[in-house]
Amino acid sequence: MTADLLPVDIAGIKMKTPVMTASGTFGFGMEYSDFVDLNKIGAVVVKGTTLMPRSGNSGVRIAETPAGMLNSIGLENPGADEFLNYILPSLSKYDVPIIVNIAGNTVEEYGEIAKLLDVDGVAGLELNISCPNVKQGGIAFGTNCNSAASVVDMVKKNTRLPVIAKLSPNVTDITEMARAVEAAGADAISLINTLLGMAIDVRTWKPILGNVVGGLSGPAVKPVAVRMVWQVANAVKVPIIGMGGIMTAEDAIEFLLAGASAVAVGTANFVNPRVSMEIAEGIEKYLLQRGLTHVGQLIGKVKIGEA
Amino acid sequence: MTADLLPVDIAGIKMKTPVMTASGTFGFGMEYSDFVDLNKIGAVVVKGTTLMPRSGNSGVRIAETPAGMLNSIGLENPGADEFLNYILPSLSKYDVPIIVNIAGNTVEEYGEIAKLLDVDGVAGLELNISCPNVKQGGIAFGTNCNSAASVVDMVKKNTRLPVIAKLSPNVTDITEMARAVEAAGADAISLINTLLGMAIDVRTWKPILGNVVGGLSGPAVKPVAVRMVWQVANAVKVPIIGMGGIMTAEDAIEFLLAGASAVAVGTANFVNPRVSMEIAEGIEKYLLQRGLTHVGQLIGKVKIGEA
Amino acid sequence: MSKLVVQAPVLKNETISNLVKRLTIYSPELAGKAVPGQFIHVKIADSYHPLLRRPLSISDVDVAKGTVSTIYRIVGHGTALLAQLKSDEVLDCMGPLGRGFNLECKKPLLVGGGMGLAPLVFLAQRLCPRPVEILMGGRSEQEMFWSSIYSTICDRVHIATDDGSVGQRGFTVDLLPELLESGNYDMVYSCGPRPMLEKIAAIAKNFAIPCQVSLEEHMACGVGACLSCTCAGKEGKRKKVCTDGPVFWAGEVF
Amino acid sequence: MSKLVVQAPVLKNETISNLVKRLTIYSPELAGKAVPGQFIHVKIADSYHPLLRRPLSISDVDVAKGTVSTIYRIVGHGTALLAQLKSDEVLDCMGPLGRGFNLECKKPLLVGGGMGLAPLVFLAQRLCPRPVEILMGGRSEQEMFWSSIYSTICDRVHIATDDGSVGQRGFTVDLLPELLESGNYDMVYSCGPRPMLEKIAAIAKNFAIPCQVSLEEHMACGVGACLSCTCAGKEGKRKKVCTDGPVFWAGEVF
Ligand SMILES: Cc1cc2nc3c(=O)[nH]c(=O)nc-3n(C[C@H](O)[C@H](O)[C@H](O)COP(=O)(O)OP(=O)(O)OC[C@H]3O[C@@H](n4cnc5c(N)ncnc54)[C@H](O)[C@@H]3O)c2cc1C
Ligand SMILES: Cc1cc2nc3c(=O)[nH]c(=O)nc-3n(C[C@H](O)[C@H](O)[C@H](O)COP(=O)(O)OP(=O)(O)OC[C@H]3O[C@@H](n4cnc5c(N)ncnc54)[C@H](O)[C@@H]3O)c2cc1C
Ligand SMILES: Cc1cc2nc3c(=O)[nH]c(=O)nc-3n(C[C@H](O)[C@H](O)[C@H](O)COP(=O)(O)O)c2cc1C
Ligand SMILES: Cc1cc2nc3c(=O)[nH]c(=O)nc-3n(C[C@H](O)[C@H](O)[C@H](O)COP(=O)(O)O)c2cc1C
Ligand code: FES
Ligand code: FES
Repeated sequence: MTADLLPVDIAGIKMKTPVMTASGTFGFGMEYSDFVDLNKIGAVVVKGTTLMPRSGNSGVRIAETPAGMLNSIGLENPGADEFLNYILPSLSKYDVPIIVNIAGNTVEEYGEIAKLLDVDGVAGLELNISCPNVKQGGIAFGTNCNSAASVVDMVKKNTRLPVIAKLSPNVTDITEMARAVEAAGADAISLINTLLGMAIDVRTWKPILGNVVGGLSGPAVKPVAVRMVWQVANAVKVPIIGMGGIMTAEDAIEFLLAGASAVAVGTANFVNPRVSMEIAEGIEKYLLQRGLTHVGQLIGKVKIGEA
Repeated sequence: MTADLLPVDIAGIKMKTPVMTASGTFGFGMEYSDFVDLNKIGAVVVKGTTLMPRSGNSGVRIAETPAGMLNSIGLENPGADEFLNYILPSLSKYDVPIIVNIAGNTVEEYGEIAKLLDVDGVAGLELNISCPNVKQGGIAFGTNCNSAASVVDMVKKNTRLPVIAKLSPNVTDITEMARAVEAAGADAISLINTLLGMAIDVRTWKPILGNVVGGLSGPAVKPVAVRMVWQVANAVKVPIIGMGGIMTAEDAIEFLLAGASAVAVGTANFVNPRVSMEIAEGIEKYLLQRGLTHVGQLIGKVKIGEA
Repeated sequence: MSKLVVQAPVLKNETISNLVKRLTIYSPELAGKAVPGQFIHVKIADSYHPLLRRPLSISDVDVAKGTVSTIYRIVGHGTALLAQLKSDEVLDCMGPLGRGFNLECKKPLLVGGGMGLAPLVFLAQRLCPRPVEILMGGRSEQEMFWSSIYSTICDRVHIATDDGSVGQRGFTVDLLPELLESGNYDMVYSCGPRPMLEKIAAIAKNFAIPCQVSLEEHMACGVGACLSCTCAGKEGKRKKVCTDGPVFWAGEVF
Repeated sequence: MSKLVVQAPVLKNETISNLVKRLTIYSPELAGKAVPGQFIHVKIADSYHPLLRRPLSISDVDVAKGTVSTIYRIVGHGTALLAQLKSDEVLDCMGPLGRGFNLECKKPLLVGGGMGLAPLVFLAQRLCPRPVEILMGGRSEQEMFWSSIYSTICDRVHIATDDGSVGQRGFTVDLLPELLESGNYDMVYSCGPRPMLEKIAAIAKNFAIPCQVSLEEHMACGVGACLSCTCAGKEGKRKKVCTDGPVFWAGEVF
């Protein structure tokens, strides 16, 4: 890869490419090390981490849907201590920014875990105020401007790290949420998290997911995600990390044109474990073919109202 | 078809099958008469009709997306007078309930058109308070409880016909909207209308749709639609007409199990012009195989919390 | 005239030029009903990806053999999958759809550009034995496989290529005036990119020669039900390209 | 042991019973690495429908020929498409994935039900020349094509069918106690529906015979990254079926 086409800086996090891996879909990174050179990923956003370990939801956790999937993992994770003591050290051998996706049940909890994670080796925090799979907290924060803002505010008070607010698409007006978290001090905004969905097995009459409802991701949601990124790009100044159904370089470019400064790839990793690297290569090829010199020349360049 | 398995009565509208055709996807019915015996359709919901004729949006109006499509027709329609004077009469030869989907820019307009359409030959009114493709009005009504309620209230005052409120999925809490329109007197609720989406052509950097954004429909949205139908079924008492991505009898049964008393088929008509009849036949087959005697035995029967 | 959905066996799916193929299916019903200018709406692969049907003009019909052909260019996901169809596989086709060309003329001139030349083949066949002439335009020589197709049907084939590699250098619209000047044609049939059609219609109008144009719009239903495909009509009213067209009298739409 | 993604040519995709097929692909890399109990994660059709990969146990490996086989039942959209794969088409496979069986034993008893019998074929092969016995259960005779497969590999094949049409009437778990009583086995390997595995594990425990079980869960990534597939582990900690398993010591999970 020619060094100078793809590097981006998102709220002070320096990435070699604008292609990150989405939280919950790439483990802690090493799970994919047989397939991907982690040193060539923009950033790894690790699985949603909570103060205490969580065992997540019981029963079936995923269901395939047309061009998408539902998941209801329920934030299973080893907890912040285990992450800091055992997982983070093993990631230090890779030259890639590690962004920790954090979730809490109360505003205070977000603050506590933010403080714990304010250590070397963590490049930034992504606030999961939008997980549809946790009863208390989670999505509640993500669908109310005030609580979303207070989470961001609390986290900012407890860390020196860049703070990325991850928005839920399950809202009437995404720009309202975006403005609220920006005003509260978010250094960047990532979207979209999953759309709340449900699937029923017509043979058993039972919901396919043990948790009844789950989060929809994959190509199916891409049009909604692109629309929201475009709306938010026109509403805030902080950089946007776009995601939702990205499977190819063309998909990623759609998000960049809509206004995203970087993208994250989630479900696609399950389909093609090398996809995060291949998308970066594809973007570079696209830039070269058009004689562009940097990926920044695509950001927000969608042509509106031109014949 | 054995006569007694499929008939349903939705808010006084007697249908031979629970399978209706969704507004805007089946014209006025006769467009599909070469393929479908209209007398075997539950009900035909005609294209969104406004007081005055509308020419709709300019530029490309549809875009294909993974397992779905975006549309931004912009409520092109001949207007209420033309409908009453030329179209409705030609539909009288068919023995199928005609439900008129109406849209307005003001609460008053909804009232006026409702009054105009309160005539023989019209079986019911579906209030499109959720069209994402019209600047003023449309979705505005559909995403605010009070204005949605006032539209329903106004229409009820101006017609003796059953009134179906069609909800937009682009809201934070669909149950809040459902309760509001039920309280305002809606006789039934239909959902979902389309999810607001966008697609960009990475070759031209332009939005594919002339209208920039459009409504997402098709299999891609089914999990969101099923979830909302299930939530609304648990929130209101009025019957629900479920739609969103129904392509097969199994899909339709998923909606019935989730709590819909009838279903509507939209995008699927474009893929298989006979689908509305075939789905009804498929539901009947399913009932017979399980020794069930009426489709009502499926409604809302999803088993929650059973091991 | 009633429309059908048929599961038509594929007889041939041959490459006729770089990225352009000719698909021939067996369907006596479609072959019997089709008139020039109409199209079929095909469901490629029994999958939700792609989801929608794809409209393709009927470019050749053999009523005796019961075959229908379409000539298509591979431009995206759907046509790429269509290109993989093999003989004996079946294709789900709706058709024949749309309003075709009015054939009432004595000395027609066909004008086509790019894939707009596809439907004109069927038209030329049905216009015979009348003397049929065609003016075709294309990007360069590689496009001109069309001439080999038309030279077998038409009395005269006039060619314009932008690099002059074949026929005369220039666009069809540059050559059209002198042809209309000399040729005493009584009908112009045209199909191609909209800007070209508008120019052709304007020129034909100057020469007071009636002109029919075949339009393209993105289509979902193909039967007039969804209003995806409407265009501004002259008398104010919108026109549905799928049912009022795809063939229009120039005056109806320009 | 490192995992691969290979584009493996299909050699055979033959029907071996009603709705059950055996797919054989050519991949020396996979054949060389695979151990019994592991699985491959296949992308069926280059499409978003279906979107996710499908996990399939490796049921036969020929290192010399460089082939890997899997025996699968057609149950839904993905396996139905897989069944249409023809020789020379290529299949996108990730593998070998998961932790396989521990082979340290002298006199093993394999116990399998339904499609759980698929991975045990490869296990039986690798356990030879040790004396290998299998107790298999199935719904009825039609399931018992398995006996023809195992009779060529195993010293003894014990069969239980619920209608007694072949072997003894009953379930594997009914026949297991007397077998363990008499057979002085030193290892029980089992694969099948979870309720059956739990009963088998309990019985083996009574006889103080070590028992390994192969579990199934819905999987997205197959490599331990998504937590779709975790199950409750004994020491409180969750276990990932895709990487900690699919093979577990009974004590780890029951
Ligand atoms: C009446 C009619 C007749 C046609 N006849 C021919 C023909 O004879 N030969 C031929 O090569 N092409 C013809 N076309 C164009 C052809 O339909 C498109 O090239 C084709 O649909 C592209 O599909 P795709 O999936 O490969 O491309 P994609 O770009 O992936 O398609 C995405 C979506 O856009 C639509 N679309 C893309 N391009 C067009 C277009 N030019 N017109 C309408 N919809 C489009 C597709 O139908 C699909 O819904 C005709 C179009 C119309 C409307
Ligand atoms: C480790 C492992 C090994 C397996 N080995 C075999 C084998 O050797 N032979 C065989 O016939 N089957 C095997 N299965 C089951 C096989 O993966 C499913 O039958 C298959 O995925 C069904 O896909 P489908 O699209 O046909 O069914 P659908 O029901 O349409 O699949 C829908 C979704 O559910 C998932 N799913 C459905 N059934 C199962 C299941 N039983 N286990 C896990 N996921 C499921 C699918 O992967 C898909 O994501 C194995 C499963 C696992 C986890
Ligand atoms: C299995 C799975 C687990 C996920 N876990 C998390 C999580 O822990 N925290 C979070 O913020 N988002 C989580 N997500 C959402 C993704 O990070 C991403 O926002 C979403 O999937 C849309 O992107 P995609 O369509 O590319 O997958 C998860 C998604 C999936 C599919
Ligand atoms: C082309 C098109 C036009 C539509 N027009 C209308 C409309 O006029 N009024 C309305 O209430 N809904 C309209 N809809 C929404 C559908 O009625 C339906 O709610 C939606 O498409 C979801 O169902 P489906 O996935 O089965 O298509 C339209 C949908 C499509 C695809
Ligand atoms: S394509 Fe639906 S109206 Fe023309
Ligand atoms: S399938 Fe992803 S963790 Fe096991």
